[in-house]
Amino acid sequence: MAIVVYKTSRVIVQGITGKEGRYHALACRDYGTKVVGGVTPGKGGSDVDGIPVFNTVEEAVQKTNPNVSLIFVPPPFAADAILEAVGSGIKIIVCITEGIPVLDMVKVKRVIEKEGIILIGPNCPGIITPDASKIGIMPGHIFKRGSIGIISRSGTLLYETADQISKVGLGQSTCLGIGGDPIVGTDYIFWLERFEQDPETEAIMIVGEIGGDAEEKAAEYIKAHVTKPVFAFVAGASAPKGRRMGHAGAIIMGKKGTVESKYNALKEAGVHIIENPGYIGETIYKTLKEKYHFSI
Amino acid sequence: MAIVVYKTSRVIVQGITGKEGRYHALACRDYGTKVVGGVTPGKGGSDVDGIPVFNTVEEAVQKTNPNVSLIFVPPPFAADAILEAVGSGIKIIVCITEGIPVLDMVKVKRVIEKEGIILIGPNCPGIITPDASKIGIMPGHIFKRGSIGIISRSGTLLYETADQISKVGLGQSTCLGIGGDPIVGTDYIFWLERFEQDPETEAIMIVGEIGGDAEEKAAEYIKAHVTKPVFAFVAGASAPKGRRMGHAGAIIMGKKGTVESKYNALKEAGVHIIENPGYIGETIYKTLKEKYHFSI
Amino acid sequence: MKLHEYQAKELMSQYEVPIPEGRVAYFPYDAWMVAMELGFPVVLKAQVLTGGRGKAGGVKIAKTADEARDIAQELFGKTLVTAQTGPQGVKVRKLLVEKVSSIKRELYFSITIDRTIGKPVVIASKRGGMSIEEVSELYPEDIIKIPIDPAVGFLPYQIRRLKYDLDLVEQEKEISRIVSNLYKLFMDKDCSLLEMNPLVVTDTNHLVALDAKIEIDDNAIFRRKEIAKMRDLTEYDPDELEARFAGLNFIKLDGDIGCMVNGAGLAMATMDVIKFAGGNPANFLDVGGEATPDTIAKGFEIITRDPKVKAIFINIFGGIVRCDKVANGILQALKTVEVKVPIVVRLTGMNKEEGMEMLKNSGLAFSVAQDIKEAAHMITQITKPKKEENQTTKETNKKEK
Amino acid sequence: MKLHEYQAKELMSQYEVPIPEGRVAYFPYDAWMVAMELGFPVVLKAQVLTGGRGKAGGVKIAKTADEARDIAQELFGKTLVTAQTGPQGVKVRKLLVEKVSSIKRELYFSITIDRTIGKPVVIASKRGGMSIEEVSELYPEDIIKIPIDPAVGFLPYQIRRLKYDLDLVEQEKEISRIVSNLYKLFMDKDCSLLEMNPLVVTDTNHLVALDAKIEIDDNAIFRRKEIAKMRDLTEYDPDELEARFAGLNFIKLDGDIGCMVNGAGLAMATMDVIKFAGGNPANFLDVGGEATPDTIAKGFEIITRDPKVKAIFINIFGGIVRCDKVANGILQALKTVEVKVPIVVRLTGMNKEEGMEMLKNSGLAFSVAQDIKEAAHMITQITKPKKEENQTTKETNKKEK
Repeated sequence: MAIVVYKTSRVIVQGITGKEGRYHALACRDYGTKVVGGVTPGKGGSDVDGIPVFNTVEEAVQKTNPNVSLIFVPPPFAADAILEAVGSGIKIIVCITEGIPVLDMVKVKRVIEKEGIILIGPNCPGIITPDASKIGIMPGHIFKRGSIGIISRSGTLLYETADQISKVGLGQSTCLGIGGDPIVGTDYIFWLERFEQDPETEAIMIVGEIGGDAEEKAAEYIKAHVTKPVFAFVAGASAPKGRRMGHAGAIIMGKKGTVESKYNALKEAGVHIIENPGYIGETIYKTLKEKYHFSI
Repeated sequence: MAIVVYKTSRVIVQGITGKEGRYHALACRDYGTKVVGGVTPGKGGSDVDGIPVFNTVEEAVQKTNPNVSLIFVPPPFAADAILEAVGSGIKIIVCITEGIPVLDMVKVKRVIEKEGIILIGPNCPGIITPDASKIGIMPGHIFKRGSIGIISRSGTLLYETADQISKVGLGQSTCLGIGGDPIVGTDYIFWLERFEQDPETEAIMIVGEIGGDAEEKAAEYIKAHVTKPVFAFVAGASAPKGRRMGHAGAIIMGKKGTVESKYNALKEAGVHIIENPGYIGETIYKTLKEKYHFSI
Repeated sequence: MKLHEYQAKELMSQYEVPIPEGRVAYFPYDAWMVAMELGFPVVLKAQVLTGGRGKAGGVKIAKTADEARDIAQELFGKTLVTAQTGPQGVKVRKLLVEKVSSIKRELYFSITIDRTIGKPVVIASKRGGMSIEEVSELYPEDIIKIPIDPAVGFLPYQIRRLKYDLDLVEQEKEISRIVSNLYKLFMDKDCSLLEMNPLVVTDTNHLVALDAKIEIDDNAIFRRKEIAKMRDLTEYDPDELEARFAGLNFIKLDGDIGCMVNGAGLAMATMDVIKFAGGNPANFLDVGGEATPDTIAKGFEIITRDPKVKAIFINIFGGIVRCDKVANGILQALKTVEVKVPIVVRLTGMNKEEGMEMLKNSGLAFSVAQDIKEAAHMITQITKPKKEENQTTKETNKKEK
Repeated sequence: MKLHEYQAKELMSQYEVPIPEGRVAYFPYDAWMVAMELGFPVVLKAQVLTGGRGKAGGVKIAKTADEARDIAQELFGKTLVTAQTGPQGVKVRKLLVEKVSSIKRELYFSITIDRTIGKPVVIASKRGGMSIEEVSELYPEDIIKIPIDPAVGFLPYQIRRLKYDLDLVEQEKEISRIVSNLYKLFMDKDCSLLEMNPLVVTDTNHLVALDAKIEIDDNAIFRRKEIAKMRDLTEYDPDELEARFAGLNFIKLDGDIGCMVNGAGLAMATMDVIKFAGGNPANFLDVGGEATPDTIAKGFEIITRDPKVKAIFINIFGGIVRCDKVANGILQALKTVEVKVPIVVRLTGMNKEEGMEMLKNSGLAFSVAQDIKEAAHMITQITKPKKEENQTTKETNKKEK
């Protein structure tokens, strides 16, 4: 089963005629993803290696019937691109763009809050269900279809984690990066809920980072609602403190945001902590085999 | 059971020190409603015949633990008053005020859309569960506890309808006016759903008006979801045409909005139409007794 | 509140929306002067607060200044009858004289509030010039509706959609500026309707708002002083205006039964019940929540001004106000206004009995009814004494149940 | 981007927020002049982009112009060390000289973005002057948090709440204007933090922003030209600045293992894995998605500038870019930059084998690792040859599984 994206997902790429958009639209298609169209205002009527290009998402929706949009639009125009996808009825939106102004995202968040939209990102590597559909910029070859769901805040750490998991002989059901910006479309909880319900997913890996309180909230949720084994690594144990957050930012967080705070919360929720990122694959393998008697 | 307001409802009155606010706060209390507090900025610390007055809704909420707010604030400040109630965590808001600018209500609507707020009104008579709680400006003595739920767009027509129903020996579970303004907090459907689920309500009366397409939408909903007998009267069969709506307004509605259109839709949904408002009580009585074999 | 075309265009022009060159003319000589100044041909457009004036002969083209003056002379004071005005029509008191634009294409564009979703919505179409109702009936696929989320306003992608769907790629900057500014105008001035029909593409490929219509939310005029000043009282029916001054809501109709009711819904229902009893209401009149002697007196005054009125139906549901107070108000009012036609009163609510007693014992020619169907029956008995009542009366006996 | 206090106050003043009279001084003589102009006493405040300058001796009061000059002389060039700056501290290059205000009460007020709810939030407290973290720890009940719905902005009722909760009934108009204008400023200029601590009530009962702090969203500076001009490059660490010019994200730390990684998350994890292996990273360096010879060369250049660096750890996960290209980039870079310390490379992703072969066969002193834990082990072997490795090595054998 996997979650959210499947073999049947039909994807349009906003910003498909840009360098990055073109490269990844084709890379996704090569992976097997159904890339049915692209959007670049002013380039309607042309095509990218056979993928038809439209002027507006509205038109792309009418002509190609997609259910996912993958966005590579430059930061100044990216929020508008997300809202164009929303306004055209697309419910799953993956925004790769890094560097969108925060206040633009405040507006986007306000709009999608009530529309039942799944916005992955911005500033994320995308989402992949191995051997079925890759919607993002991740290297497809490191993923292997299997039973671990991965939720990551960072892109390269998602790759690192998936790679370690693949190398110990396990695989992934669905993997995604929720995005590294202050305001992103989804939190861990959203994905935990779906992985918990997905029959294919047998264990969940969380790849967190210092800052914010998303991991603490995830821990609360796990404690109350998740029955499957959960593993977590939080990057930044060695990061220098106090270099980024302003005072007002700090107070919203209270004492949350440090690696210790996150690990404490996660431990209390029964999550298996992997402190050293060199041992993610091994630890998952060993724990699932020895503690949960998985036949791997 | 009745719906939404009960003997246990705890009400604060925003604008309690104004003439209207004061009069109706006391009238509601006289009826038996638990009026626990009032709000008038600048009058905090005083009281209205023993009802404590606060400067802000926030403070009233902390000190009196209400779950309903009844608003009598003048039009220029009424939208702010609604949003103050929302921002202070109150989930049931009854706004009596008439004459709120439409664009103010556009904003209010946008805010409450995602917060799970029940906004009754504006420009409405309020809501009453006879013999339990009256939260509004309706004359309490014409209502009688019973099994008919009434949803009305107009205030005086709600009274007329309830009065006729009481006079034939039936009574009401809960009655309310959804409000006469272009943009109001709830539609018929919201209330139909609740009346359908309420064990005390055995039949539902809709009192509509020409214009808009709220009755047409209600008809669709009734057809699909309502099993209880529904009656409807739509005022305005004799009203002169084309005096109010602009062209752009007309097109949004298509051909909806006339009494014929509304009756056709309602008839098709199995609703009992009462064309002549002089016979509301009688028709309901007769129909329930003869067609539904109610033992009245 | 509806604005005149010239007022709407003035506002739009303040928001940098291109409009044709033109001036208002109050006298035929003005039209001559303006035509001389603008050059020929010019178009003379009656400034009346109703649609359909073109079909009614309110828009004419003049090729010379003299012709402009002659047409103006003919239009001033003329009564235009359109579907919206009813048979009485509206008088032409002002003309807008404009330079004639060269038209390549006509578009439709408007912003209004969609009640159903509670948001502003842009409606546009390639098919301008004809009524939008007609377009929506004949070519529904050519109507573009774009809801605007007030949390974020009109967005660049929505402008792109208009650009492509209306075929305005060449006019991208213009349409973008026009739409953004019109949305700003809509929000700034509390509009309830803002319409350009047609918005034209000229033969030099520029956009111009050839016709313009703006309606302002009456409830918001208190905070729009610059708009309040634009109100043109000459365009109002004098009776309706007088009622409004007194806090009443009055609309003239063409029947013979005067109505005085509290609450708009009950007023409509009262008219309905009269119709079902075979009668014909002479007016809609909502006296509001409090029926004081003053408002009631003003109601009598306005109703009885119509010589067609044969009887008056007073229907008061005493919600807040007690019935004895209302009865007293009626009696007080009748001391100041002479009413020569019969009055049927239906009073209900708090202290109903006392109120009815007071009216009965007043020595005046009241008929007092128990409920609205009885009242309707009584009043149609008066206005149509010879005619059999329709089916509604058959059921009257059942009312005791 | 952090603004200086004087820049923040300048912006606030444009938005009609009252600030104390004052001027910036660049030289001791300026301080003397400004003090003469303003009258006494004056306060001299070091303009440095860090908090806690007061405790570090960066704020002084002068009672005469001469004293102002003397204090200025002492402050200019002084290094302030605060909790935020780390041991290296920051140099004082500018002073803000202000007239001393008479203070009746000190309040706290800020606007920032609450990531969790994705909205701006106002934070205020009666307890100004102390750090808000301290207030939130000691007096959590005295902190007012008001989220702002961007769909409607800051609302009158929220201003009323501040008025009553901060006891500003007398200053109602002032606080209302200040808060509305600050919210506007926050949105207009893409702020991420806007703080007044303290906002004071003077002894004549007026409000004044005694201290002001503004941070601007770096991602939005492209559309705020007036803000972009305020950037003060003298306040940046030269290495970090140079890295930024080259598109790298570099932060200096105090260990001895240089790191070069692609991706911020992986860069952090690389530092973590080094720590767990008993080593100490000398820096954080994210070379971004594409590791070109130029960016790699610049990375080597900046890393090796630090004499403490004993070895370099290159950790590249070839997501988009192929490993043979990265290996080639490293080899090209080493032709332009001389690197004298050992390099441990871990390359993975597309064409990993080819890339590793290229490095091994280059004749240069590379150690090539299969994965990050092996790489971390290798590099700590180099930097701490004598010391026993910690527990992580015990598990190394299991990696073959």
